[in-house]
Amino acid sequence: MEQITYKLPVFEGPLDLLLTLIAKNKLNIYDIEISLLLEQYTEKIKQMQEEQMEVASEFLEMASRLVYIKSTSLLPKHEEEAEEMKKELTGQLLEYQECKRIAALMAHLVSFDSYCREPSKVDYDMTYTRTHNAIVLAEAFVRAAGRGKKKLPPPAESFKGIVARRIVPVQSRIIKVLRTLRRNGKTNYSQLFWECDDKSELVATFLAILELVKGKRIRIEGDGDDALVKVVT
Amino acid sequence: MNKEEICAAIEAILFASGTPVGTDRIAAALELDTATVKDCADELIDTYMKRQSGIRIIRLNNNLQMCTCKEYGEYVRKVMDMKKNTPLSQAAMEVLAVVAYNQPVTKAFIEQIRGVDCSGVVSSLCLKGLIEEKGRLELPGKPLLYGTTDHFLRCFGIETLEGLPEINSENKENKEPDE
Amino acid sequence: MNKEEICAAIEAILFASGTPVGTDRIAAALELDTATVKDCADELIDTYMKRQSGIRIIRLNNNLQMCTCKEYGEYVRKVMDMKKNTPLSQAAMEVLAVVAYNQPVTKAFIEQIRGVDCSGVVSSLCLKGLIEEKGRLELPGKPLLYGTTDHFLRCFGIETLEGLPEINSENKENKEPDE
Repeated sequence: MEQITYKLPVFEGPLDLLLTLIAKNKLNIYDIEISLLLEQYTEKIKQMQEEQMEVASEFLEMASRLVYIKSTSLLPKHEEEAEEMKKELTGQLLEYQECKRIAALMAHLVSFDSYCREPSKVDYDMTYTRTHNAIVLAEAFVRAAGRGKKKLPPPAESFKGIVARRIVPVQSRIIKVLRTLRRNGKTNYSQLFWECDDKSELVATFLAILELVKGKRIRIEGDGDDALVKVVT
Repeated sequence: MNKEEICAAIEAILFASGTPVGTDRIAAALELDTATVKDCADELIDTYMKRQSGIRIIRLNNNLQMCTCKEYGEYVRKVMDMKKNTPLSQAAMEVLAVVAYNQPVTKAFIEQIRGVDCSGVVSSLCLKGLIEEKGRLELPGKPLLYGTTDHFLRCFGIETLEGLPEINSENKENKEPDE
Repeated sequence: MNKEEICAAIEAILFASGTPVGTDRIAAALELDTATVKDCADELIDTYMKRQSGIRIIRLNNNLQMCTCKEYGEYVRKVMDMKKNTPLSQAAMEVLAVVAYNQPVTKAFIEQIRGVDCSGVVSSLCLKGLIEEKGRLELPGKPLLYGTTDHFLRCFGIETLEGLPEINSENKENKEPDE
């Protein structure tokens, strides 16, 4: 390990390496000579590979970026585009340079020699002690409901179908069916389902009808839309 | 190392460890003999007594320990309780509101309304005594049901759940969360 | 409660809580106004400085915390059998710098500036308690946001983020990594 670091300084990343090369060659960071930089950069990468160092993919990415800038600048009518890319790279380099500068300054400040202590053990009483005006609850409810569902207001029932899967007792539908039949002893089969609000109610009504048929309390005559439900007398 | 520095070092050590520390261990760390450490510790104990500090150093056999003076125990407790009793976060308030207006409700119900996970908030509200378990729902998985407590009513200054403010559409339009 | 007692109470509170405590919280516990607590705290901080104690009281944002003086760190470590904290690597320092000056930031932002992956560094800084998660960004993928902690301020010996070295404003204009 030591041998490697002796021969090659470790770079924090491609930007770090580029800054080093720029400094070494006294290049103008605001107008980088891409060809020269690219040459030295690839040289360095090659060297790193020869040293059996793991070259992070970011380094290779930067190499291809430099190649791209260089080739674009060689194309006629693309000088502007190449300039843009160079500017972008300059911006990034300046930014990283500043980051390095600040990091170095911060390194002078840092110390891990000051210690604090663990909090004393106390048996906490977790009961909430603050008081609020109840209106905040109404506001919070509106906020909460507004987030989950776009539509306001959200009556509690509107969620029941989604979450709680309202369960409709078959018993209640049996009573309902019998009540409907009480009037004139017969009714249209499909009419029994008209008043159902949701799936649970439909299913419960259907089960109720089956129950009643099984118990020989009602009889179904006909089929399709004309099917009639009659009370067995 | 002069006497003052030794005293300061002992202070730092006792403060950081919190638990009783043997004078011999301190002596070893400072590379001094135990007698010197004991002398300095005596002086330190004295200083703390004299300047009416809220902290004092006590001797337990051959150990030293730093602790708070009893007189201030009440304040210490108050502050530490408070740390656990920060005002309800917006998320907590929302969960509480959903529970209050729809109780008894399952966690799934609350999550459905708010659109985010709320396990942490629910258990913290339980700990705070604002909501509690109210049986289970007769559904696969038998999810727990939650409702508000009497303590909740007290905290919000209402007598019964009927006292909850009505949710009207006006409220909804000009919602001012932090009013 | 006279000034001395207030100071003593603050001492006791800071000692017992260990973690940073807000002056407002102390004020509430002592049933005093925040200004009085701040005054007394200032005095207390001074007293600790003057008498060359091994402990000191520091300000972190609007919090107060009691901790040991750097000078005695070695002895504290020896007694408590702690390993010396390894110094921060250059990579760690750079990541910290980016987080400190731009918080809250995403990992992608840090990587943009440094040009290299930083997952390992970020999680190790989190473990060290120097940075922490600060919610998520409302963007596809909901990336985590990071910011510095009070512990960070303490380790860098500053009261607020304003205490950090000044950034070169010329460069500042150029930096729009998320453009």
